This record gives sequence, structure tokens and C-alpha cells, in this order.
Amino acid sequence: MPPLPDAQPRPEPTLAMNFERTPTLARTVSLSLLLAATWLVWSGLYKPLLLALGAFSCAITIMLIRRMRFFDEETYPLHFSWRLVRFWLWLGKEIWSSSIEVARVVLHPNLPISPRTITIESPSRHNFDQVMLGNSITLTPGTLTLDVYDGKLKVHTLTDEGAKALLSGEMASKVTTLRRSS
Amino acid sequence: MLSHLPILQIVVPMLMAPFVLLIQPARLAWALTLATSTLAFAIAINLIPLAAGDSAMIYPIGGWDAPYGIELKVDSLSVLFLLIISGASTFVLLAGYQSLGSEIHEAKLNWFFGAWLLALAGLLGIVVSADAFNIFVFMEIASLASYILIAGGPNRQALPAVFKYLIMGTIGATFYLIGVGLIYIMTGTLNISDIATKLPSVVDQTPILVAAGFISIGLALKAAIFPMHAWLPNTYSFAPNMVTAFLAACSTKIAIYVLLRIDFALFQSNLTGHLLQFKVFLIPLACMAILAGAYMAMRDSLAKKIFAWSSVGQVGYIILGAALVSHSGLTAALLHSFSHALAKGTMFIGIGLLALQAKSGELSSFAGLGRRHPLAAIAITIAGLSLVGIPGTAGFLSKWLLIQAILELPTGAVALLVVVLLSSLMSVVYLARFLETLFFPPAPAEGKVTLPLGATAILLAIAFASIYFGLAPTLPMELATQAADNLLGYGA
Amino acid sequence: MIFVVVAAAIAVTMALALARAILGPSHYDRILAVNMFGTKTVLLLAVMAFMMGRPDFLDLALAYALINFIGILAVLEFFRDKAPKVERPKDV
Amino acid sequence: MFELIVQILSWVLLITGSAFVVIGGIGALRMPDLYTRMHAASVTDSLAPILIIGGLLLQAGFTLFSVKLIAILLFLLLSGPTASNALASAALLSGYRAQHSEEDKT
Amino acid sequence: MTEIFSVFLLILLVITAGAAIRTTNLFVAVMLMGIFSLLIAINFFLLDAADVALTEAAVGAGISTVLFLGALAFMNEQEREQAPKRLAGLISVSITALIIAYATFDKPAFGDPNAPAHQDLAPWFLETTQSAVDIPNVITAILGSFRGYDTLGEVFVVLTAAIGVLFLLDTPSAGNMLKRDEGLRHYLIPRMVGRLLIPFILLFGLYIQFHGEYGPGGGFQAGALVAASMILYALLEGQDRALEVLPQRVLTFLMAFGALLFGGVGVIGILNGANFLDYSVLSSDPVAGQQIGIILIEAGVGFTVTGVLLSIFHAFVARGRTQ
Amino acid sequence: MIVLDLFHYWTFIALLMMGFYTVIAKNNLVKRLLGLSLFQSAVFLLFIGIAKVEGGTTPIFTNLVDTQVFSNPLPQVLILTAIVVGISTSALGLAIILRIKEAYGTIEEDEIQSEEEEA
Repeated sequence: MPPLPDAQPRPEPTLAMNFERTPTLARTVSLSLLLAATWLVWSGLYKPLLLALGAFSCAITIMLIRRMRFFDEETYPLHFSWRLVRFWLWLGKEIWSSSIEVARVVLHPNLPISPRTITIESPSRHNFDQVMLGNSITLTPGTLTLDVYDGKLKVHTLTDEGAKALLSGEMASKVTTLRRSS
Repeated sequence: MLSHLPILQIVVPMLMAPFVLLIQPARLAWALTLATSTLAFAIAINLIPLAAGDSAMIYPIGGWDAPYGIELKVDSLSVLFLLIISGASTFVLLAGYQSLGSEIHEAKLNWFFGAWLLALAGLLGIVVSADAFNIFVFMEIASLASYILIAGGPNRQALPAVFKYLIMGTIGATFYLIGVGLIYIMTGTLNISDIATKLPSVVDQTPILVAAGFISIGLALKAAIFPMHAWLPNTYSFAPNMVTAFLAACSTKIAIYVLLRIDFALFQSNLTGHLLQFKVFLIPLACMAILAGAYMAMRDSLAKKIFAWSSVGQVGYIILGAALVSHSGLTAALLHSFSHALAKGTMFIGIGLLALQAKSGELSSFAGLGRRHPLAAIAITIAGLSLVGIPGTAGFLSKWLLIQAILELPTGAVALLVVVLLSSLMSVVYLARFLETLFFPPAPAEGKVTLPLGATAILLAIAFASIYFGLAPTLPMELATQAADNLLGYGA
Repeated sequence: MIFVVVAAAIAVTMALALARAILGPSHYDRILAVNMFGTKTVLLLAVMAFMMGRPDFLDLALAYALINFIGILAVLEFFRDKAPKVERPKDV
Repeated sequence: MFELIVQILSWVLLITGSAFVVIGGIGALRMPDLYTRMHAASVTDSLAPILIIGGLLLQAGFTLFSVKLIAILLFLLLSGPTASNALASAALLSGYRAQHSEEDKT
Repeated sequence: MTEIFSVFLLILLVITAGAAIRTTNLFVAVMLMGIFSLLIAINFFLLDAADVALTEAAVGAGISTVLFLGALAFMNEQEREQAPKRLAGLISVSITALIIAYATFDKPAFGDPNAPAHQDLAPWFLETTQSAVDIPNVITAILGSFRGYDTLGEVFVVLTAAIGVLFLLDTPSAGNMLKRDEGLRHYLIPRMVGRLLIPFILLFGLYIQFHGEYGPGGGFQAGALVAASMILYALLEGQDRALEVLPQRVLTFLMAFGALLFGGVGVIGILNGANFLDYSVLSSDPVAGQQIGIILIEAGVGFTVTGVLLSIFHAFVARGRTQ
Repeated sequence: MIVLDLFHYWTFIALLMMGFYTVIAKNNLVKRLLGLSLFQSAVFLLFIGIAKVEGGTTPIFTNLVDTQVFSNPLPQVLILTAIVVGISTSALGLAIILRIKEAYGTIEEDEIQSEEEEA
């Protein structure tokens, strides 16, 4: 890859602070169970042949994933907890209100936008938190993550309200609590 | 086992192709390809008695009878072409190892031979298939594989040439597909004999007529019939020499084969006035092809291009014979396919062997090579004489039959006769020019190469085959006569 | 027939996205439009599966969602270095 | 009675979703530059799928189809912002500047 | 009701095609062709061709776009403007169009159940699938069994294409690369999300493979999806890593093996005294034999297509790195 | 149905013409390849149109709908094969274009020709 224009060639993001490393075996098992469950609900046909093929497919998938070395380095982003559900509900509410806001702007004859680019600090350096925060920001209409690097997120906002809400840091703090109990 | 021969004819080369891919030493890959090709040739020979007479071998694949499944059909017409294809492939491979090795990187030869086997399987598959759509599929296997073979050489000019061929070939195949689609709309079936039984009950003939047009034009593109020949000279000239020998012997003829089969089985008897349209459309094109091919061959200075142009003209002869829509005309056309394959194959193998020594493809690089390599030059001379149609060669016989067929015409015979004779004179001119270059100037002093002995022997053998079949033409003659009977008998 | 209304709305948005893809002006606008078009296709297929009474074809929508995502990433990977360096789009 | 309520709820979700889809489309056409267009497109990529697929879920009831619908929704919600983010950072890195951009740091 | 949508989408289709050939920028043209693929696939779906729609999506919008972009990356994307052959083109095109219009103006009406195309063969397929093969998806039954020979041909067509690409562009191997390909490793978010999604894309591909008898799908679509998931991996983590996971020799073996598996199933028929590709002999019960045969040949198609598409992708990407 | 019939039919012809024109008249090799796939797509559309039966549904048996009318599966099978053939041709064509680009430094046909004449 040629050096990135506009930015110094930077080392690829590694996981210095990946403190809780789940053992590979546990991850393999949990992913296998998840894949098997997915197959069962997708398929809906419970003949012996298809169940056998399903087991075979899960095995192939796991084998390839292990060859891809997704488990033994960096984070594997598979977490679940009830907090996640609560967070999603909160996020849904945020999406709703900001969508209304963006819709109002779009339909306004004068297009009252005040775009800005702001930088916010992620409270956590953990990759999962950063990705979750970045994607939550993008998912909320009116705010858009441009770049995530070194714990800083560059965010483009459409309106002043959106920028203010982000700078208040509510989303960031909510995201950081997600991982704790998992 | 004999009843499985039609499918084995295709499946053997097809399934050997993946094996060849995995074999590393080039020599082994070549040997396996040669063995497979020989086996295919043997199967084709074994099919001769089975498909002789007016009986045809039918093979329903998967046990599903036509029109629901796909069936294979082998009759004397198909056997003739099976012999041409598998024979051409086998002899070119036999004679061509050194030549191929000099033009293609050794590490890539196994890919090349895989493509060769697929081209062989594709061409054979077109010939035995009795299903209009299946023909399309195998046509694409054969075409894609030949694009690879052509692009394989060291000559960079092959690349734009092959791209042009790819574009035109795909347009041709798509036209063919449109025609098949129109026929399907009107009849609801894809098997050629089943279409033939359903066509008479179709009330509205316009779509069928247009389908006939699309299929003919599509196949004419693939067969390089005159105004649609633009891709041919360059692809033949810049392809690796042995590939030229293989493709010149059979690839365009297969498109003509499909054209004949579909046209005679479906349209001649079922479309009013089609006979006339067929004649009016094709005879002028054939004449122009004959003259233009010979004229361009006289003017060109690249050795292979001369004979590539000559192929355009020879395709014209075949089309002319077929377009007469008479028994003698068809016999002549089919016999000419055979003798031309033999002569052109010999010619290009010979040029390929001499090219091991020649510095470039220019005619001048061949100066005096005939003196140094007299055996190869003799073979080339014999092939050339057969192309011109000197008595005693296979080429003479087919041309003679063609002239007889022309003389049967009620009107216009003189004009066609003039065309044939004029073009023969012209071919004497370009042949003489080539032979003169080979024999008269002194041989170049430097860079003496001994031609591979085995290859030269093979070359001589097939050159003498041209004479043998000129003197004892029973086998091709019987097949061609019977095939002409079958073609004309479709409507009866 | 509620599905018809939804499908119509999605189809209209597809037309708008197509307009954006044709107008550009920068490559990135077009990529944005293609992405938008892809997600709208997924939604449209899901709605149509219900509209035609064959919800077993939701597989199609799922496959589209997967393919679309990969396509967009491929665009970015191959065009990262080639894209025009600075381009100021005209106001629309 | 219960079914009627579910139906009406589903209708409301679907209609609202459609409205947001069209609004997002209009926004993507009206907005002045790439980044602001992406904000508008984001409406059709986040809220609209939630509403529309939510409405379809109510129609499908408790079947295996609803599982597939949820899978589609999850997939869209994961891949949508990811693609947007990749697009935005690629644009940013290649020097595509936002209009009226003012850098403020916190 | 669906007619109105069809009409609307067809109009969009023509607009997209027109824009794609009018633009002088090849990148834009490829993007528009991607949209074109999506649109034509929806149209296929509306015309009751779910399997075809799935294939078109996987092939047209997915693989083909990726390949064109991969090739364009080494070329000037701006087409030079000139128009020398416009007239000849217009004339021959107009003639063709007029002929087709003339030919098909009175063709049987669209959707007419009494059209000749829907007699005889189509009902036979629908009926025989139920009795002799007993799987719900008639298209898979025809593709796998009744016209299995066409499908064998199709497998060899893709194999030929792969042979051609690898022959012309060299086989990629880690040894001859000059540059290191790091993919999108610097992009944290795509990378993390990709890690989450890749297992499910793979699983979905395999699901499509094995449910081809019950719903839209089959070996080809599955092969394309599995290849797509590996392509995603290559995009995110770099080609070198992807070639470590599935090295080129494995891919070559996969494509050869798939084609041989398909052909081998056919040859078993011959060895058991039936015809080539007759699956009834695979089991004592002919219906079960048909089903086993279809599963096996679909697996063969899946192997070959995965191997072929990945090899082609790697060959294109590697070409830029060896220069 | 009549409206759709006409529309479907004219779309097919329009696409066919556009694709064919691009293949014949354009100089750029990639553009010609794109035109070729447009041309093939038009034929796919024709075949899928043939397969449609009014009031029919996709030929996959199901108990979700009560109709027993199915669209014609055969043309759909043919087009599945044809699509695969199309992508194979495109892939091979692209590989050839890449080689042309390396050998000649251009992908415009007339420039290739003029360079050939100079050489």
C-alpha cells in the first residue's frame, strides 16, 4: 500500500489494551454454538440429512475461521449481554429523534444545515468500544464517523444539536459500560 | 460399452483436462494430452461402422429421453467431423511438441494443454449434440478454450487479435442464442428433431424466419464467412503455430457444420421460400469470399497470413457447395471440409516446423529453408498442391465434385465456374510465391537447426494422406455421400 | 395492499439514488449512491417477498445484503489510491 | 381484536418507514456536498430498515421467516454504518474536504 | 399490481444502461453497471425467476463488479473521447433492432398460459419433478438431472475461464510479489465488523449450497457467496493473508476436483449399466438416487465455482503487485 | 399484462441496441466488454420474459400460496447457464485487456493499431 495521502503512514491498530483474552477454545465453542443455532433457524428443515450437512457446514466455517486466525490475535468482536439490549433500545430512541431532526432539515426549503467536523475522545482504547462507538455515531443520522485512530474519533455533524449531543459524551460513556459484565 | 461411445467421445477429453492441470513436468502433460487425444480419435474411428448408413446413434443423457432431456446423436455427418477434429488434434500434438515448447513458457504448458483438451472436448461436444441450447454451451467451451490457445504465444499482436475474436465470437454466440429463443417461443422445445416435428404446425412463420436469420448470421460470424471474416486472418497469423494448425483444420468448419445441420433439419423443409433465400444469401457471399480470400493471400507478406487468407477463400468453397442445396453440392462441400482440413493442417504444421528456424513470420525469413529441410518442404508442397487442386490429391477430388455440382445448375453455372477457376489460378500464384521463397534463394548460412525427426515423419505421413485420399477416397467419400443423403432427407 | 405503498416508496428512492449516481459529481457520491441503491434493493426484495406471498424468498434479500457490502469495500480498496486527490463539488 | 391492533401497528411502522425512505432519498439529492448527503442517506440506512422490517415482522408473526427478517436487519445495521464509515474515511484521506468545515477540538 | 413496478423498474433499467454507455469515465460506467445488475435482478425476481435473480446478484453485482474494478485499478479510467465508427454502428444496430421488432411483434402475448412455450415440456418437468425426483425446486431438478449435461458444460466453461486467466496472468504465489498487500487493515471499523460477519457469510453460502433443492440457490450461487466471503477477507486483511488461508494450489485443486466430482458421478452411471449422468443407480430407490446425485453434482459445482472465482480474483489483484 | 408485455419487449430491444452499439462503435476495450455484457443481459431478459405465466408463481413447490400455476422453469434454467457463460467470457476478456494494456500501454483500439503500424 502506498503511503496514505494527507496522513503519516501509521502502524496498523493493534490491541495493546486487550486485557481480557478469552481462550481460543472457549471462543471456538461459543461461535460454533451460535453458528449451529443460526443454521437451525435459517433452515427450518429438520431432516437427518440436512442436519448432518448443517453440522458439516458449521465445521467447515469454523475450520476456515481458525485458519484466518480470527481467534488467536486481537479481539474477536462477539459479545452479548443484556446491557447490549438496553443499549440498543436507547440507541433506537436516539436514531428516532435524530432522524426526525434530519428529516426536518431535508424538507425545510432553506436547507438549514451547519456542518462541522469535530473530534471526540473515546473514553476507552479497546477496539470493541471504539468500533461500537464509531458505528453507533454513524448509525445515528446527522452524525458520521470519518476516522477512528488512536482513541480519537473524527466526526462530521450536520446540525449544531447533533454536535452538542456528541460532545456531551453520553453515548461514549454508555458504550464503555457495555463490555464490563459480558 | 459400445453404446456409450458417443458420450465417451466427449467425456474422455473433458475429464482429462482437470488432471492435466495438476501435472507439472510439461512433457508428461503433453504425453497425457496426446494419449487422450489419440483415444478420442480411436473412439471416432470406432463410431464409423456404428453410424454408417442412414441409421443414427441416439444417446439420451441421464436416461431422460428427448425432448425432455438432452440427447446425443451420431450419424455419418457427425462422424466425418469427429474424425476431422480428433484427427487434427492428435496429429498436431504428435508433431508439435518442440514447436509448442519453443513458443510457450514451460511452466505454463500444463495450463495450455488443459485448454487444448477443453477446446477438443468443446468442438466434439458441438458435433454430437442434438440439442440447440446444448450446442451453445459447448460452442462457448470451445470458443473460450481457443481464445486461450491463440493468446498463448509470444507474439503480442495475438492479444488485440484475440480480443477482437472474443468480441465477435460472443456476438455470434449471442445471436445464435436469440435465434434459439425465438424458436423456443414458437415451438416450446429445444431438441432439434423435436423442433422439426413441431415447426410445420407453427402458423406464424415470421419469427421462425428471423430466427433462421439470427442463427445463420451468428454462425457465419463464427465460421468467418466473407464479410464477417475480419477476426480470422490476424488470429491465425499471430497464434502459436501449432494452434493455427489445429484451429485452421477444424474450428470454422464446426460452425458451418452446425449451420448445415440446423438449417437443413429445421428450415429447408419448413419455411416456404427458404431454399431460395438460402441460395440468394449465401452464393454471392461464397463467391466474394473465394475471390477476396485468394486476392488478399496473393498480396500478403506474412507466411501464415497468406494461408489464413486462403482459409477465408476455402470456407467460401465449402459454403458454395452447401448453398447449391443439391446432393452433389453437399457431398462436394463435406468432402472439401475433409481435404481442406488435411491440407491446411499439413501446411501449418510444416510452416510451424520451419518456423523453428525462421527468425520472424515474414515470408523473407523463410528464404531457402526448403533447401535445408527438404522433407518438410516436400510435405508443404504436397499440401499446397492439394489446396490448389492438382489431380491426384484430395483437394482435386473435392474441387472436381464441386465443379460437377455447379454444372448441374440450370442457370448461372458459367459465372460460378469462372469464379472457381479464377480463384484456382490465383491460388497457384500465392502458392508459387511461397514455394519459390522456400526453394530458390540460397539457404541462410547461420543458425542451422535440425528439425525434430519424429515431427518431420508425422508431417510427411499426413502430407501423403492427402495423396492417399486423393487416389482412394472411399472412406471420406462414403461418409460425405451418406451425410448429404441424411441432410437432404430431413424434409422427406 | 400496504406493501404496494412501501414498495412504491422504496422504488421512488431508488430512482433518486440513481439520479445521484448519474449526477455524481465525485466518485464518492456515486459510491454513496450505489450503496444506497443496494440497501434499498434489500428492502424492496424483502417487501416484495411478502407482497408476492412467497416469504421463503427472504434468502435473496439476505444474499443481496452480503454482496452489497462486499462490493462497496471492493470499490474502496481498489480506488483508494486512484481517486482524484482534491475535488470541490459544485453546489447542487 | 388483537390481530387488528397488530395489523394497524404494522401499517403505522411500514408507512412511517416509507416516509423516511423517501425523505432520505430527497435529502441525498438536495444536500450540497458528499458528507451532508451521507447524513441524509443514513436515514434510509438506519431508521427506515428498522421501521420497515419491524412492520414486516409483525406481518410475519412468530415464524422462521421472522428470524430471517431479523438476520437481514442485523446485517443491514452492522454493514450500513461500516460501509459509510469506510467511504467517509476514504474520501477524507484522499483529500476530499467537507464544505464549511471548521475544525474544533475538545 | 407487480406490473406497475416492473414497468417502473424497466424504465430505470434503460436509463441506467444509457448512462453507463454515455459516460466517458470507466469507473462510473462500472458503478452504473452494478446498479444495472441489481435492477435486472429485481426484474427477474418479479418475473418469478428467483434462482436467476440470486445468480445475477451474486455474479453481476458482486463478482463481476469486483473483477472489473480490480482490472480498472491498473488502467486509465478516463475513456478518450472520439466517435469514428458511430454511423456504421447506428446503421447495423438499427437494422438488427428493426428485424427483431418485425419478427416478434405478433409473438404470443406475454404471460399467456396457452403460448406454445408453456406446452408439453414445462408441464412434464413440473410433474416429473414431483414423481421422479421429489424435491420442491423444479429448477434445481432440471439443472441437476434433466439437463444435467448442460450444467456439466457450464462447469467446464467456468473452469476454462479460470485456466485462461491463470494462463494469461500467471498464477499468484507469495514468492513473486513485489509489494505487500495490506488491504484495509488500517480501517479499524470495517476490519472489526468484517471479522464478525465473515463466519456468517460463509455459513450462509453453505446454507444456500445445501438448500438448493428446497429454495432458490444451488452450487453456483453458493460458490459465488463463499468466494465473496474470502474476497472480503482478502480486502480487509490483504491478499497475502488470504493466500495463506487458501493457497493457490488448494484453489487449483478445488476447481479440478469439483469438475471431476461432477463428471465422476456421471461415469458411475455408466459403470452401473445406466447412461451417463443417470443418478437413479446411485441408490436402490431411484428417487433417492436422483436426490443423492443432485446433491453430489451441486457440491461439485460449488467446489469448482469457489475455486475458479477466487483464483480469478487473486490473479487480477496479484498482477498489479508483480509489476 | 398488455402494458407490461409492450414495455418488457421494448426494454429488451432498447438494451440490445445499446449493448450492440457500444460493442461496435466504441474504441475503448473495457467499454466494449461492458457493452457485450449489456447485450447479453438483454437476451437474458427476453428469455425470462418468455418464462412468465400470468397468475403463476416461481416454480418452487410451496404450500404458502394456493395457486397451482407455475411459471415455466426451462428458460430460467437456460439463463442460469447463460449468466455463468457471460461472466466467464467477461473474466477472460478482462485478462486479455490487462495483457494488452501491458504490451501496448493503452486500451484504445485505434492507438493499438497505430502503434502496431509504427512498429
